Amino acid sequence: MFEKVLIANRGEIALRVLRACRELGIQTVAVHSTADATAMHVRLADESVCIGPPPASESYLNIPAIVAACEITGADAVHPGYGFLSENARFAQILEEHEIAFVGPSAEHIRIMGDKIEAKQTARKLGIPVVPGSDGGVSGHAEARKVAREVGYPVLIKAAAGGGGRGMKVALNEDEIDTALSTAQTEAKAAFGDDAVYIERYLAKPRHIEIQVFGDGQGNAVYLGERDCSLQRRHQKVWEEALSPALNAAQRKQIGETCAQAMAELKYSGAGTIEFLYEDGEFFFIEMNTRLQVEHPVTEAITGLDLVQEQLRVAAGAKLGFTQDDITFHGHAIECRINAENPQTFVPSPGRVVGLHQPGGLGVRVDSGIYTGYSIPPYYDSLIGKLIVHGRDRNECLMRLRRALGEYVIEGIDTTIPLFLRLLEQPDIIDGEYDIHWLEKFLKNNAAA
Amino acid sequence: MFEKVLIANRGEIALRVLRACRELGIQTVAVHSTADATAMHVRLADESVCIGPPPASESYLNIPAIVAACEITGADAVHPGYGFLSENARFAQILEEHEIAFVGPSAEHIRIMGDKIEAKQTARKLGIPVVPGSDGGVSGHAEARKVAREVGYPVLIKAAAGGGGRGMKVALNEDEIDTALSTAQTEAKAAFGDDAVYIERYLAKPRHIEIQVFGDGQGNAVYLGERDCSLQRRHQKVWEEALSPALNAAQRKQIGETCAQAMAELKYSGAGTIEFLYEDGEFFFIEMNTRLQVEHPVTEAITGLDLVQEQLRVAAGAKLGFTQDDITFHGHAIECRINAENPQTFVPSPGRVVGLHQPGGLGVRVDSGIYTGYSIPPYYDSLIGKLIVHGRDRNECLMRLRRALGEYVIEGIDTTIPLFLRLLEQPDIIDGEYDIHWLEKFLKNNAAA
Amino acid sequence: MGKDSKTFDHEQIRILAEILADTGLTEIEVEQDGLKIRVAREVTVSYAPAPQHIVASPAPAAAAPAPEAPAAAAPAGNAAGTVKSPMVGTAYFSPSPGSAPFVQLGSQVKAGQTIMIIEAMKTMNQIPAPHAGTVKQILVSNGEPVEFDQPLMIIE
Amino acid sequence: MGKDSKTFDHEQIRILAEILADTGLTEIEVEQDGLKIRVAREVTVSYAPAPQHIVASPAPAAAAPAPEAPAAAAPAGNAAGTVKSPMVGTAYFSPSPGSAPFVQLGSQVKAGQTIMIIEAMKTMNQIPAPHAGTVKQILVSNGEPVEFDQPLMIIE
Repeated sequence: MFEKVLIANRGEIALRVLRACRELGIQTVAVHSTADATAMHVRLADESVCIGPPPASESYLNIPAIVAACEITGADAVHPGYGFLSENARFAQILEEHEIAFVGPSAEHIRIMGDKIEAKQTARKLGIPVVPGSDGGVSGHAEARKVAREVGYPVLIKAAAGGGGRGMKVALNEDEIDTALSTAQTEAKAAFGDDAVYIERYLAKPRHIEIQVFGDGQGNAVYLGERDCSLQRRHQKVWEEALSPALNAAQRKQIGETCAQAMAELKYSGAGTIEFLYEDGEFFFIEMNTRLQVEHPVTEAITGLDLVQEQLRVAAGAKLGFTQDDITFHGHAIECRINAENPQTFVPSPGRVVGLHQPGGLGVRVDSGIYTGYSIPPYYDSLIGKLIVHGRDRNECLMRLRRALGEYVIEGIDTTIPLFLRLLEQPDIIDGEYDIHWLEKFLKNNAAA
Repeated sequence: MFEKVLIANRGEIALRVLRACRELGIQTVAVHSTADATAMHVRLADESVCIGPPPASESYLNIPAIVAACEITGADAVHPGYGFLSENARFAQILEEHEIAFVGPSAEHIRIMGDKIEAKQTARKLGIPVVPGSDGGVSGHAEARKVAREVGYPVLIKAAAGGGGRGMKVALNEDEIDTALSTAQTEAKAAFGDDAVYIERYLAKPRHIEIQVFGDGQGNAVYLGERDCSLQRRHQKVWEEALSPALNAAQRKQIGETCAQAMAELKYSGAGTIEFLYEDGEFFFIEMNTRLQVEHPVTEAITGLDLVQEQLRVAAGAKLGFTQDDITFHGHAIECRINAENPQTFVPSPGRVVGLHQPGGLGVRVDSGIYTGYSIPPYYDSLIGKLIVHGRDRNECLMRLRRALGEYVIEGIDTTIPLFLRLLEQPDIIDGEYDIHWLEKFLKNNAAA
Repeated sequence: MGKDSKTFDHEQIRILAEILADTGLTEIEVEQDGLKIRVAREVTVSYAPAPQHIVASPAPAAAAPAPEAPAAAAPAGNAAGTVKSPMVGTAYFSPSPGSAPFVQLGSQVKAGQTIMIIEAMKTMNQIPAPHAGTVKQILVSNGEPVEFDQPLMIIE
Repeated sequence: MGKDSKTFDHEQIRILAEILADTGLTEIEVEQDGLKIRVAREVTVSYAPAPQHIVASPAPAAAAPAPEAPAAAAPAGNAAGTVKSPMVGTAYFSPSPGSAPFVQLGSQVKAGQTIMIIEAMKTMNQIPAPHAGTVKQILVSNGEPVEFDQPLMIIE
């Protein structure tokens, strides 16, 4: 096992990784920008190194600084968390060259899955169901029309290098295809410096369901059930649950085994998530995230596994310590992302936390790096904590979630806690009847309230 | 199910009960002394009623005030927590007469188990192994000598009405029996107003192992595994774990089935704990607690059950929702009792909590009613919180416990947190090799440190 | 001020700090004969988890608003002539429905005279006036549930 | 102030600070005979979870004490002539082991002149003097790991 792990991230996920290391007896190095000198994980780490000024490009994305921090501390592995350098193939490559372990898959797997077109081709090759669409990039208007006709309207035009909803356009019929193509190309160029786009079937009311997979890079891989992350605002997940209220056991087993088999064949190493749109019983591959997800705790709650510990074990060369038969799903779990944002307008609300009381008791987990007196810096995303609640069934989980949210006190800043309390009053949420558009519609309809 | 439950307790257990009620959609009434007006559970309850001044005898033990509080709020059930009126047969009786449900067993079962001698006779009748000893009270010196010879030295002389170590004397041989008897009788008289004592085998290095049982009063009963509570100071439990490091599966099954069968035969209703001393593979009944225990969360952690919810369901007339076959034990759990006490001298440390940060993350549960700015009143016991940690095995649990204790910050008062960090460094604790005398010896040997 | 440290009364500051803690104040400023002392404390009390998200029940028995009552009625509660409830129960102004009340606003009462009844566990408990005087204020309604220590009446 | 500022009784301030700590106050202000002293403390900072129970590693690379360094070296760090590290790495005083150092205490330097090397990722990065002046203080040791923004030297 590793002696000392450098945590190349910040916020709640840095603390999450630190906890796993500590529980495995591994020393920790926290790297941080000048804005994060007082962060919880920095205070708790065995060592810390300031790597740059507040802008992430000069600190958390600064590869030379992070490698230098490994050198001066003697860290033998880096855990990248999520975001930042977690899916940067070059970073994984450089660490390898410096003989520092990267807690994640191989640079090659990161690269393949980081390219939307190659990812889709690979998925199809591995037997993972993909959404019907162009096999590769589409550039001309004539080609776009031809592909769209084959795929069937409505279609979606997406930037090949994209993410976060930028460079995405829907064409409901052939009249709209020319404008949609041009707009998508222009946006893609502006946002990613690359106007390559592709076309696929547009799904009207899909759910976002993702399969957690785990491999050891030695040909063993398992699936750890799915997460339903359909409740999104501007393509940002807000609420995640496991298992999905929409799937039955047979569907779960089928898509899960397909994904696990694919990962075994790929010799994938570590944690990964294969994201799907799900509509009318069919799964359509969106992308694969080659890292830990924000919402991994709901999977931990229903499986009893510690995914970060498993990541560290596998990265250190161990084989998977369990087989598919060892995995059973217990009860139901929901995660709410607590953001420092106005719950109505979603305007970020950085500032000092003057009062804090986090919920406790049976079935309640809080992952958060904030503390009384902590100032949330304005430079990074607004996620300040995650409330994860587990119950024996979905109903108990919902009741417990309401109870826990009612105990949560964060003073001095706005948070999204009131939004979740409102969601818990909605029959659709209680019944698990929602798709990826539900939340946007709800917010639009209730904007005045 | 009940509409409104009155919580006749204070502190963390009142909050525990409130959480269970809320998760079942039951309204709550908090009753409190004037010293507890700002307690967390009072703030969170749907209604609250001040029932008396700080002394427990005039508030939390004040039966007329609590019944009157039920009357003015219309509560249809009372949860007594632990301590206070939880094992008061008269209270259960009075509630019954007022047609208010008591969340606990029948008054008759409370009464039987509240009398040490009758409890032991009942246990023996039900097939539960008891420590060899006098069948009833012993009064004369001649009788004491005769009984002690039959039982075999060393023997323990205990007050029939006793508890908490008062009225207990050991006689190692016949020379000591006369003095021991007289002293025990005098102490028993002084402490409990009753000089009745009995004699039993004295065990040199036993463990305290207790079986959690649960019945529905309709002839169904299960056992929920054991808890090892051997780490005690002055007969007060300090650290509890489930399952016990000392038992194997066969022993667990045997004693568990014996207890469950006894409870089914007794038609026992609700949660109960049968406490044993365990030495060299043998169990010896000590007493039965006819209520929820402080340490119930470790059982919840390994079984996935919510014991307070189950208490409420059964008290409302439901049958047990599970059979013995539905119960499986997952992983290992440890509870540390966080007391407001100096960790070296154990002098109580009431006062204001000026800073508070409770640990979080995977496998960590905190049950505590304190908050930043809360003043711990000097009138009640010093338990201010419980840290419960769960892991896939005992080693993971110990590592996680150390991690969580290291994150715990309580400022303004002394707590026993440093004691637990010291315990985690002891090879005997790491190996699970301790008996009921271990902690006292450790504290004596390390007093100077 | 000079260098004489005795001119600085440290004991006074500590006493003020104690008062601050006892009373829950956040600031005390005292000025006398050219000496001015100010002590302050940051309000940690406001960090307490107010049940902001919990919808209180519609108080069928009027007990729900009670937690706030002591605060709201604080001036009355602290007044010299306040009579507080010695028990939990339901307050009644007259011995039986329809009969005349024991006392009314403005009544002259003698010490020991029954001023109210509190019913608890089907028992009628007579509440005596702790001192003689005039009924200045009645702080509860007939038939209202009362808590321990809740101000009932002011007799001055 | 009226009085000679040298009569300023620092001991009084220390005593007030002690009272502040003992009592948990956040502010004390005393005014007497034209002298006014105010001491204050931010309380919320102390609520931060100090890693009190975590045994820090023995700092093999000297990086562990770093979090405190900025605070301890604050006066130096804030001084006008402070040169701070633009990167993470290992500081070296001379171009190669055994050769003469770029600068020494008391050296006169020109703006742009190399004063140190920081090695990061096997690359030697020359650190130029940001301004001309005299080397008044060297705040790191040869071969010491340095963080971003860590004060290296004072040139005035």
